[in-house]
Amino acid sequence: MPTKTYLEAIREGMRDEMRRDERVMILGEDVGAKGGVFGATEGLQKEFGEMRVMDSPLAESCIVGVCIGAAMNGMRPIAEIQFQDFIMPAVDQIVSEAAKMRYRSNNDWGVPMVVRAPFGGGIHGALYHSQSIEAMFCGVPGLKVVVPSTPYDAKGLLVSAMRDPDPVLFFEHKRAYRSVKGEVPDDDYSVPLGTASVAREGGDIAVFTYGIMVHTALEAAQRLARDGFECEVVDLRSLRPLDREAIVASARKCGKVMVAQEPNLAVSISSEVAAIVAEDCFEYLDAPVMRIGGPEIPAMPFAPALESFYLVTPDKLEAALRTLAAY
Amino acid sequence: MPTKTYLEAIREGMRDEMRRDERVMILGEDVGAKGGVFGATEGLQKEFGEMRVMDSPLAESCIVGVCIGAAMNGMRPIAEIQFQDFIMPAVDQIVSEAAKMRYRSNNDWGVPMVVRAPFGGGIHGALYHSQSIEAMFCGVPGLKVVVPSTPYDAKGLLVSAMRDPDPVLFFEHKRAYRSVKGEVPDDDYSVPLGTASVAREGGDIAVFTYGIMVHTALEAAQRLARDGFECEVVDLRSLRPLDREAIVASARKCGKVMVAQEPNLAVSISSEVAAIVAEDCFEYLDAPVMRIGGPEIPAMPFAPALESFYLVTPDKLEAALRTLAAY
Amino acid sequence: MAIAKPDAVSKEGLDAQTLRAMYRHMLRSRVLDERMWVLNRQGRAPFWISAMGHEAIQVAVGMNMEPGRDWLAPYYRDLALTLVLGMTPRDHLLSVLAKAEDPNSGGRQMPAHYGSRAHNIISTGSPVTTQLLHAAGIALAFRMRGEDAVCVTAFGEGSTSGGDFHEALNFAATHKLGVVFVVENNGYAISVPVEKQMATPHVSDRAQAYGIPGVSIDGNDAISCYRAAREAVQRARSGDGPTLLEAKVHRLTSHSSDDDQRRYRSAEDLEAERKQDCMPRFRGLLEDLGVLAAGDADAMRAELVVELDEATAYAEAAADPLPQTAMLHVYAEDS
Amino acid sequence: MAIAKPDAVSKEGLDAQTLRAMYRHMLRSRVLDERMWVLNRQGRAPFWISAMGHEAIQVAVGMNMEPGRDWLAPYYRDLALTLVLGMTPRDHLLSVLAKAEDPNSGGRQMPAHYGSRAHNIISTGSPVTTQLLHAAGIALAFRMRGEDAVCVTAFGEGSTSGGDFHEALNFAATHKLGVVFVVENNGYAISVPVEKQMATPHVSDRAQAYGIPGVSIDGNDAISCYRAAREAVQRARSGDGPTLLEAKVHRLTSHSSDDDQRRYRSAEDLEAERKQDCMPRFRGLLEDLGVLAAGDADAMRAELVVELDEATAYAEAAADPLPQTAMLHVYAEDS
Ligand SMILES: Cc1ncc(C[n+]2csc(CCOP(=O)(O)OP(=O)(O)O)c2C)c(N)n1
Ligand SMILES: Cc1ncc(C[n+]2csc(CCOP(=O)(O)OP(=O)(O)O)c2C)c(N)n1
Ligand SMILES: [Mg+2]
Ligand SMILES: [Mg+2]
Repeated sequence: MPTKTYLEAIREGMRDEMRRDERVMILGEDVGAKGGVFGATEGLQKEFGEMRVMDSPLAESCIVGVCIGAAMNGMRPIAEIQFQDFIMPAVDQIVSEAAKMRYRSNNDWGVPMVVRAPFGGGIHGALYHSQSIEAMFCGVPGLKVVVPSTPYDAKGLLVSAMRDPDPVLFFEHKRAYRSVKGEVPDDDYSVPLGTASVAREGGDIAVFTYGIMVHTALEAAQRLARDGFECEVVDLRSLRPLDREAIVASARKCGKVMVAQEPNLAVSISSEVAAIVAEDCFEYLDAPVMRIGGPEIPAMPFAPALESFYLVTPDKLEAALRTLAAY
Repeated sequence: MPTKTYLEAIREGMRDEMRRDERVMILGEDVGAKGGVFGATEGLQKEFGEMRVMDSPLAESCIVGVCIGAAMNGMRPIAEIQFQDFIMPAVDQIVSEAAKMRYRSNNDWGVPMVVRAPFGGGIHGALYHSQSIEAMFCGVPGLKVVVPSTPYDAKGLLVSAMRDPDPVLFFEHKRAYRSVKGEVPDDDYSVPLGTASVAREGGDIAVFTYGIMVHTALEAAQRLARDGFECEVVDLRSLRPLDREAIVASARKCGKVMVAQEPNLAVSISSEVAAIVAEDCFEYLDAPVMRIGGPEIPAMPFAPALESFYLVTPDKLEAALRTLAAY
Repeated sequence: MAIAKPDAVSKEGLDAQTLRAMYRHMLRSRVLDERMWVLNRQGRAPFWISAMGHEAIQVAVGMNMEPGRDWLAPYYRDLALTLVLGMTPRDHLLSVLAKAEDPNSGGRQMPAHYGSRAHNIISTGSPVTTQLLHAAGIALAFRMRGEDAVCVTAFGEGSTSGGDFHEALNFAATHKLGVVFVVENNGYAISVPVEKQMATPHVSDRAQAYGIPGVSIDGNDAISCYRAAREAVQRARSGDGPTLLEAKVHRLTSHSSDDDQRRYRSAEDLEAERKQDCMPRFRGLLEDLGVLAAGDADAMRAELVVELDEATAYAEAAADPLPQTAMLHVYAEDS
Repeated sequence: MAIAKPDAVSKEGLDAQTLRAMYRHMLRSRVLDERMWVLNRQGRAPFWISAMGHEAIQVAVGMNMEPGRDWLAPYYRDLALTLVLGMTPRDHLLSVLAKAEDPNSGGRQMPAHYGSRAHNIISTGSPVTTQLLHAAGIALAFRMRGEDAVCVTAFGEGSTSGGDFHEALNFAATHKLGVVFVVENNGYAISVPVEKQMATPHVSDRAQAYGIPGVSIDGNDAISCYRAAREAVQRARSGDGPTLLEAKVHRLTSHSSDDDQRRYRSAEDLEAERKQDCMPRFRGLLEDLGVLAAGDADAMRAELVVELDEATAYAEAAADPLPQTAMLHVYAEDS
């Protein structure tokens, strides 16, 4: 199988689906001639034209609202939000409109739309180009939220998202775009939404995480393995719905649970995973659930010293895991 | 002490502070001649004039954005959002601007602003006049989120919010406005932000909740008390920050924990409370943490049968508590 | 823009049949609307929000649309518009009584939250102004498929203060999309008068920001409404882009059954507006023109009330949604 | 609105001293800007976003404001404007090198996210257009206290497509607030040309929606900029309400150090725009007028470079923020 970057896998996923299905279109800032600020849509306007790969005005509510209308009228739009930080003006269209359309119309209408946005930090993006605000959407019924950690999943989950009859938020960790490579089939395949995947098997500590932190967790797990502690690293992949079965299975199997994420912990994915474990694994736990994530500050600052203070590094995660292992 | 409704306490809190501090102003839809759709600002425009109690255009981002600017320039604005459901267009101003202003300016600037909004259902408001979307803001550093359950707290917490140097979201349960009455001093007092309160003491089950569900919990607790089960009902009051100490203390004391809320459970206040308990009370728990809340559907439908299906009633909570007690 | 003067009917090329149909549509909405208020006062319908005073522009727009081809992104006052496009009094009575059969939402939404895929009427939520962007997206899809269908969207003047208004008109104008933006300007957003909403005398002045035509008409003059609607729809269909069409109307009721406008409006104002009601005015015109003979209008009303009584009886007898059905349709079942 | 023709300087009542000061402000920003790019290319500054080409309008606006009294809600291109209002090259070098002493944000924000309470410059975040509403709120506070101070806010033409633009101008116009809305129209929003942003030839056409004056000027003509800025600020101060002032400028660099505009713009275009650079043009004018003698400008530059070298040395020697300080100032300490 050919090796591709996370970014190439995403671009290929869109390109192939646009070749297969002429209803698929892309609307976003700078997606055309520039090919997006990260290059995700590079070459697509040339191949599919200005209509199907359309530069939008600088207005996120417009991008999503127009895509909702187009989706209701037979298209399969992809709304690209330049940075997840800038999705805020579109929250009303996403939460009040897209998420509720099927329910409020009693299944008369649906919104088959994908909203793509790069998120996450560690790239000197400072407060507004580093955030991970996915938690805001993971409590919203009617939405599906997906975060791939590998090129294979990126293409496979994006294909599923583009074919899904309901709105899917597809968040791409921007630090993974060029740094994460992996095998990606050239041909058509898909990865189902809604399922977690075990990135590493182990019986001592279950580590639940998502996005690029899966790789941080794998590295930390390797270090612990040298001392005989086997971590099971679970890549949540789908943040809404969460794969409750997979979470409970790994937590019960290991008896110790670590939840790791990049953003601050309060009312986040980590909270829900910990809550699920507290509800369903009581009799199997050998230690308190542990969580590790960003500090309770607005976002990742610019100065390198402050940025690395924010980030959960393999070292920090390793230390936390050793504390838990020693419990 | 005179008895007042939840609504009267809120109105009085604003009125008294506006008499004390001429920097306090109110901007919102229909807050003037109409006195707000629930009457919270009734009579205030007559007393303080059209400038200090100003009818805004129909634009929530404008309401909050203008209040942010006014707050930075020496005012103490109260932004009234007509229904919490309609705060969505203002999410960018609240999360990207108000919440981050102090941090991003390294303490050079601050936004002393209160955003008031009625929330919650059970009043036949259907999908968009019944929601409880506070969770969306409770993970946002830089914000404070408050929900009073009694008239005394409503006035006391609102006074603290109006005097706070940082943005405070003040959410009022609309079903409590006229149905909840209690003693409220006529004179100046305040209730500090950031602290929970024990609404009922007990040693068997700790029930964590907020808003009008505090009263639901008190009723259910009474019923269990007849059979000798004593519930400790903790009114969270402050949803950001959560009063971790109080939560841990009651959970450890009781060994059994129920988290009850009106909205759906995924990635919510209930998740964070459960996570805190799972982190800090491991050795004290005698049963799995239990959560009860709305179903995972977009919001409360209009038809009475569907609305009551959604709501956590005293009966439903009582049943859940008995299950937990029997564990 | 300038307030259009109602021309002689002849010039409109409006035949008697069309005029009769127009009046009948307006009356059908009005009698249904009156029934809704009765049900509300009787405590049988917990909520109603009225189209009274808005009928002329709504019917004019609806009659110039092609059912089955054109689309509508409505708002909660568009009762008459949905009826012209094929929805029925029964449909809306099922909604106001929150019955399972309600085609708008199965009793899930508040009344007057219109929607019907069968009639190309997209589902309406409560947040105002969001549907303007949907209309632009619907028209974009037409454009991409090379269809010359039109999407109409309607909203109040207060809703033009929201950001989505700007983003939608800007996008539709930039791409010359086939959208007709219909403002039903009744001068109030609940209690907030238009002077506190904007600085310009006409909502249609906002069109200049987008380089599109802005037209203001007397919404109590059915003929002007018809002409302006026809032009705007034709412009959209022929690829010349969107129009901002403003009808100055009166809200002949309080904002909704939860509001009492006497708290913020003078009795004189309300009385004066009542006098300009589009219904008697149009009826008078048609009787002068001989399009309606003496008694025709009353006969029409009587006949419509029969339909209405049947529909009311049907709706009241219809089943409520079952509690467990609240769990359905969060996502497509097949997904 | 019409493109204003630059009048004879005399008519402007601009004395030599003012003209010199104006040129010096522009040059001070330009040499600092050049330095930022050098630091970026040397890998010492990870990011820069430039004001090159925007200096004339920024300096014209800044010189017509009253420091200590008027307020500014800027955007990331307003380097020259912040300098006129009293911020220094050192301040911004501390920011571009993310030092603890950076008065804008203590090294927390990206460079060019301006802010200084000492200079009434509110803190700038990255989301565009939000500050327009803050400007309206700032002016509302002036109004409530009966102060005749002015709030200026600046932004790009792309940012006028966002909802907050509409909501801010609508609110400021409805209440005749003392705001000057300055659009620095460089024709591009990163790679998106203005034709894909809006349908009207001038951004200032958007003013008509709000019943306020919309003015477009040649942003490469410092004199026109000065006159238009003075009028707009006076209008705001005298209680006649906001102005939408559009300066047609050129973005003489890529959008930022992360962008390469050659990917989406022709070499010819870029070359043509370089030729219209406001700096040499203004210098030529002042030399023709005898305001600058031969060599004056070069001497001025040399002197500014000295200041700049000192500032650079200072900034490079300054301390980085300590990791733990990341926890500070989420909330006011006293609360
Ligand atoms: C975003 C949003 N904010 C507030 C409301 C509450 N609300 C419902 S109708 C209304 C007034 C609408 O006025 P207008 O647009 O003029 O329409 P009209 O009712 O007069 O026809 C308001 C404020 C809402 N539905 N949506
Ligand atoms: C809400 C939001 N969306 C997207 C961005 C990313 N972005 C930063 S600058 C920019 C283009 C701005 O263009 P314009 O307003 O014309 O200003 P210019 O840079 O040309 O001076 C974009 C899209 C942002 N900062 N904020
Ligand atoms: Mg109105
Ligand atoms: Mg630009």
